[in-house]
Amino acid sequence: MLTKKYDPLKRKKLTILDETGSIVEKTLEPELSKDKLLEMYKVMLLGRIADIKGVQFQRQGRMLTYVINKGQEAAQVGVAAAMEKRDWLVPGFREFSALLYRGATLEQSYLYWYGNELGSKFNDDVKILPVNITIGAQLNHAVGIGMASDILGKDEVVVTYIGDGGTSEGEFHEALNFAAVFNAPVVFIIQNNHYAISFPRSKQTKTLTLAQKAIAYGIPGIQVDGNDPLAVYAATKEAIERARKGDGPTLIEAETYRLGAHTTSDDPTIYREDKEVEAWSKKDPLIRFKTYLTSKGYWSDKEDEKLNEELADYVTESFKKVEKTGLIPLEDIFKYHFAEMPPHLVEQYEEYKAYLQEVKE
Amino acid sequence: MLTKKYDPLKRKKLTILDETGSIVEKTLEPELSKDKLLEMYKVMLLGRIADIKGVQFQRQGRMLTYVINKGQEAAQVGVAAAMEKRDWLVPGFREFSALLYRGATLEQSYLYWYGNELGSKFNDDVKILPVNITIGAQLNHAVGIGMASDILGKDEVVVTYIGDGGTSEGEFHEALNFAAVFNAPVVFIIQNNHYAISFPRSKQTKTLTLAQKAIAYGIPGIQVDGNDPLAVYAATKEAIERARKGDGPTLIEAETYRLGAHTTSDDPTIYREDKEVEAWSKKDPLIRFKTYLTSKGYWSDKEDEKLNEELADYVTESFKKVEKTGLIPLEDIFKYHFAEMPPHLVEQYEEYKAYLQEVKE
Amino acid sequence: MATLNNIQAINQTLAEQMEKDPKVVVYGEDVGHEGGVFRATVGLQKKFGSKRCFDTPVSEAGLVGAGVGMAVNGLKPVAEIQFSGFMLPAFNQIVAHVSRMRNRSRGKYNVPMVIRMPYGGGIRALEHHSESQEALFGHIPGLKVVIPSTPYDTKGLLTSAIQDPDPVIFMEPKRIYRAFKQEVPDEEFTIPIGKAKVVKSGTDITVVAWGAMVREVQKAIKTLEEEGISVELIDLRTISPIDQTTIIESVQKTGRFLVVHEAVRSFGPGAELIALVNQHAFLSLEAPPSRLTGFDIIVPLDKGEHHYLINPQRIIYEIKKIIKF
Amino acid sequence: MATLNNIQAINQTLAEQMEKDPKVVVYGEDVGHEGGVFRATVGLQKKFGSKRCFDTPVSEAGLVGAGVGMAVNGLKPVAEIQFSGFMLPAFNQIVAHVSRMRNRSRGKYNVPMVIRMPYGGGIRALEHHSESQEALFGHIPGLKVVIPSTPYDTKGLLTSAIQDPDPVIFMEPKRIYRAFKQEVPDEEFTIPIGKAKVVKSGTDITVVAWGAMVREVQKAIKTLEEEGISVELIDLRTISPIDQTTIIESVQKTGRFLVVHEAVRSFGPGAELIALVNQHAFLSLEAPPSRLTGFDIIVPLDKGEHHYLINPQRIIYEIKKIIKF
Ligand SMILES: Cc1ncc(C[n+]2csc(CCOP(=O)(O)OP(=O)(O)O)c2C)c(N)n1
Ligand SMILES: Cc1ncc(C[n+]2csc(CCOP(=O)(O)OP(=O)(O)O)c2C)c(N)n1
Ligand SMILES: [Mg+2]
Ligand SMILES: [Mg+2]
Repeated sequence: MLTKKYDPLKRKKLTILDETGSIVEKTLEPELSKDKLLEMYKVMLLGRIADIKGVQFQRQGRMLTYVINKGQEAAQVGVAAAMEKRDWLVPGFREFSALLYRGATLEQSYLYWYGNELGSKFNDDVKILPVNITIGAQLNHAVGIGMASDILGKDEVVVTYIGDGGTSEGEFHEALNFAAVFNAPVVFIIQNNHYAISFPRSKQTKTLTLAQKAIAYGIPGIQVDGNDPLAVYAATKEAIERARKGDGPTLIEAETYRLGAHTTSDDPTIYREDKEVEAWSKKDPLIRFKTYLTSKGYWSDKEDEKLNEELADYVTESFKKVEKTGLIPLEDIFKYHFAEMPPHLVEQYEEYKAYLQEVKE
Repeated sequence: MLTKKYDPLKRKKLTILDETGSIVEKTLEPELSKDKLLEMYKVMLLGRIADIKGVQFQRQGRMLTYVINKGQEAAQVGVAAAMEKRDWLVPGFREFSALLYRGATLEQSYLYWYGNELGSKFNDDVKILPVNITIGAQLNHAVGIGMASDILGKDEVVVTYIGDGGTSEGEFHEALNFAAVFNAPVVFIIQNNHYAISFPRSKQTKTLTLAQKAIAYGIPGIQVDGNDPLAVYAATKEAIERARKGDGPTLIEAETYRLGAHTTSDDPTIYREDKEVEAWSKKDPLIRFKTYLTSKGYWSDKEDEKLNEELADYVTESFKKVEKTGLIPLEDIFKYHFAEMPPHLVEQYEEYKAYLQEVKE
Repeated sequence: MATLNNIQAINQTLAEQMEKDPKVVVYGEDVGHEGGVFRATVGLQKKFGSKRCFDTPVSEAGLVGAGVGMAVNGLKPVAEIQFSGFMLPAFNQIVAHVSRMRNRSRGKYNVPMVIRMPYGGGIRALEHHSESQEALFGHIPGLKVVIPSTPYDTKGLLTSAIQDPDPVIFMEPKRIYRAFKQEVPDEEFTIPIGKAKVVKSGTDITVVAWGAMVREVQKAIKTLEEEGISVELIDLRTISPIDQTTIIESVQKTGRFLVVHEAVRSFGPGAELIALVNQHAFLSLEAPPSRLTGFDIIVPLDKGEHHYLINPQRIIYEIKKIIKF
Repeated sequence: MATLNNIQAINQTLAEQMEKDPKVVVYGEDVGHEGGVFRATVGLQKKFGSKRCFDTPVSEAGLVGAGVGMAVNGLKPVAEIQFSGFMLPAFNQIVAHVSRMRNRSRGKYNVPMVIRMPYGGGIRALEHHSESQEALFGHIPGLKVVIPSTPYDTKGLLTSAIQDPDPVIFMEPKRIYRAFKQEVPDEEFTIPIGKAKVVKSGTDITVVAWGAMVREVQKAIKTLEEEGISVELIDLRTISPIDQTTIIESVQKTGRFLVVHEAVRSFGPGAELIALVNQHAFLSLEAPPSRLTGFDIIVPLDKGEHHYLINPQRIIYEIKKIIKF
């Protein structure tokens, strides 16, 4: 068991594919088909390009506050790739690529940050919860979904995300304890990107690792190199299998780094050195994954160039479609609060329509 | 360091005075004067008698819901005895004897359960926060007091309490993390009395010990025999010294047992076996402490009998005084919300007085 | 037809709905093995097993948050908060999630959850055990808030709440959990959420109350009628959404209005009713619409609580003042 | 005298009070090193050191709860909640402790704490970043709730809040953080908590507003005055306790009343004002006291938010309706 071998209290961290793109734990290299590996890479690249362009769109005044994911693609796609179709993904707010891999369309993902709730209405067969902004709360939702899976005799596993900062919220604790007590089939991923806005991981909590917090709940915990898609995949896969077998939750800390700002409103130069960013740039998950794929003979620079161009076009086109959606119809801001609109909401809606009508004349 | 030697992950638990009243860890026996030991014993006995009588008063309809402490006296007095005058005590709701030892009068303590807020107004030089009912919140108060002690350059240490059930609340987590991050001089005592109302400790959380939750905060944690006043004393003393030196918080789990019901409204026969209660009765902290004092030549059965009688009278008299306090003056329910009563409260107060006047006529 | 008190009505309703719909799960602190500190869930774990009725750790945000997830994944969670004062640690879950999942996901997910909680004063309890927080919930878009005042209503309204496709905060006036009994049909029936009930019709003044206050008003009415004052009493039943029609029609008839509630006055539920009465029945008003409420104070511990609690005498006093205006 | 916007006024006030009183500490998420996500605390850590101005983990219950303790032990904590939507995890601390410690201990301990939080819509933000929760706080005994609408008021009211012996919830209309500048005295001054301000006197209608709404009403007044309608505008400044006198005197003069607020309507702050107007100025009323408010919905994301926000045009429309009544 990886969680036994990589004991966070013994300062062990799982890396399979290191930053040079070499396999450092041969026996742990997951057996993934070429197709699967390429799918993972493509979504990571799509996430990267969409992220960079998202920031540009925002700078052009075409998008609102946008949460930046650059550098965290492996911690997202590595996880999503280990899930089965029937499993649930319960995100926080910085899991752009995980959502894409799990079936959110790029248009939907953009639409949300563009300022439209429809961006959280994923397609019928896509089991993703909406982006959650109130840090910590999503974890208990994940636990409840897992409990329901258990109670209803389904075999769905739930994967949920939180940031390093989020581990300080009370709900982190309540969710992990609940999951352990009810033996819920949940995998908790901490995306430790070293910052909570300006506040560094090292000050957020006094523990050496975040993974060791698992000990407070009597569940397995493991720290993995979050920029290594294979390590993330392997740890998640094991955790999902354990959960599916009925052996309860796991806590995975994926150590990664946010190469961009916190959001488009943030100025990271206030709180961190360029040097630090440069050092982490060398650990970029996309670079090492591409090297790996190339060394396996699955991928080439030429193919990569072509894909980059294709995806860039696709992203631009998708965002244009998003921009065409325009404003939200008035009715929509009223009608989704209840299955049926109660009289006072009908009244407010009608009154406002009457006002709009009158001022138009 | 006790917290090193008694590692909860290694299933180590600190006992100095075992249930037969023998010292099992000679080197750890605290050097306490006869006076101090007798003071501890007396407060424990007072707590016990007041507790038993409290339940009786309630049965007679003379007191309201009363929270029962029987069996937990060592986990309270052992802690309080290790504190200095300048230190703060921040209780939950089941620390009757700790409050008494720290300077709450018996009348005040009773008055609170009798249904009068004045029971929380301890004397000026008594640094105890009022009983706190909302489980978990008190821990953050303790942390703040400790932070202020540090910021203001005082050297006050804060001791705070929570139950085994309370460890599941989010605020438990936030407080321990805060304390660790700010290196606050706080000692957290978990009174693990094996139940949260009807819910057993074994189900509350999946960990073997509650002490090991310290690992999630990077602070020392230790499990002690909570019915052993010497072990409780020693662990607390060490933790307070560490805090005072600037070495931050400690988590102490005092394993004890609630011999009575949860409160006077509770029927424990629904959820536990008499056998279990009997087994724990044999570990009664009062019995073992008395044996210890006797074996040291500090105490005799005769003295004990006399003290029992004296305390019983004192308790009865104190409660009579409490009963004489009667109803709360009308003004008091209004006037403590703000330093100065705002106009709308004055208005409500005056209107109500006018009503009372009119219906009296 | 059995004669039940409020607690028994809750217990019967939960059992009935669990029997009928395997998706209903009942849970909370001490809810499973013990059957709840007020015994509302006694016997349910035995009957339906511990997957359908279970205890949780002491963790209100956890249990409400898990309820959101259970609901999203196909269950109908009926959670108990031991006392309404202890919903505060779960307030983020209630306000930011329970109420919002449907709108946030544009209808893809919904949270047909019921959160039961005993509320209100009059049981001589400790701090935080006596508050009335219905206005806090009423102010949150996406929640329904229901308060029954009799065993019959308890069954009818709780049945509706459980079957409702949206979240319902079900506040139970603990003071009358066992205060009286009433005949309650053995078979399932529902009382619509969002409809108030005219308990007694009258011509001089409209009084709106809910929960434990309904009985206090009824007692006051006895005296008032003897003195020739005719009161129309409306039991609001649903705090949100408010049944404006029933109230407005009544005020248009009587011309006078009093709301009686246990909650503190400022920014309380009474203010909303007065605002609605102004908006829709202004020209019918013969006296200022008024409120008789808790003071703007923390509910006192027992030895001061009697001042806080509203009794029939104060209701009579207040009604006479309005009539005399 | 410097010309400052609201954020600068906050920053200046905090610095001034920290300078004056070594017991004042300023803290919260990203408040220390970064100087706050809105830059309200820029420079304070540098100037006063990290014991007096510091960052906390992401932990709202923790930071408010620790504030209670710091206050009890002699400090004057000024905590920042990053956005008012994120006070929900701390709601238990605010409602059950910040507001109650004085009464609970019968005056032995008090909590002279200030909790600052940006609130309100209009900045095209993400979910939970646009709500107006003043009514939730107004309903809690033991809290004062203050909302400034100009840089001058911000300084005067924040100074009072910090010096107040009781807890103050200080809600900052983030939409106008940088919207305009105003001359603000360099030296310390206070504006009393609990007093409203007549911004402009008039005779036809009393309009009460606060925060960002004050400017919207002012814009509406320009048009209305041209059409011969004379508006008396009151900036409430303190949401709780409400300055009844100023409002009632005004309504007695004008006979008409409108409250304009961003918060959702039901059980909202407007209802309380209408109830008070009824209670004290009923016989002066020439039209139903009214409210123009947010709808009872979750504040929409950007592409729908324009419908939710109240603009001068709607205020004009509403006032004319009332005048015509
Ligand atoms: C309950 C809550 N408090 C505060 C915030 C404001 N906030 C947004 S992101 C953030 C930092 C989160 O850091 P982390 O958990 O590490 O996630 P990251 O942003 O690094 O992905 C904060 C404090 C929030 N969204 N929710
Ligand atoms: C926040 C909160 N939730 C629920 C309760 C109701 N309640 C009172 S005591 C109790 C059990 C507490 O168990 P534990 O922490 O083990 O303390 P003990 O009673 O055993 O001393 C519960 C759930 C409460 N007081 N506060
Ligand atoms: Mg982070
Ligand atoms: Mg316990």
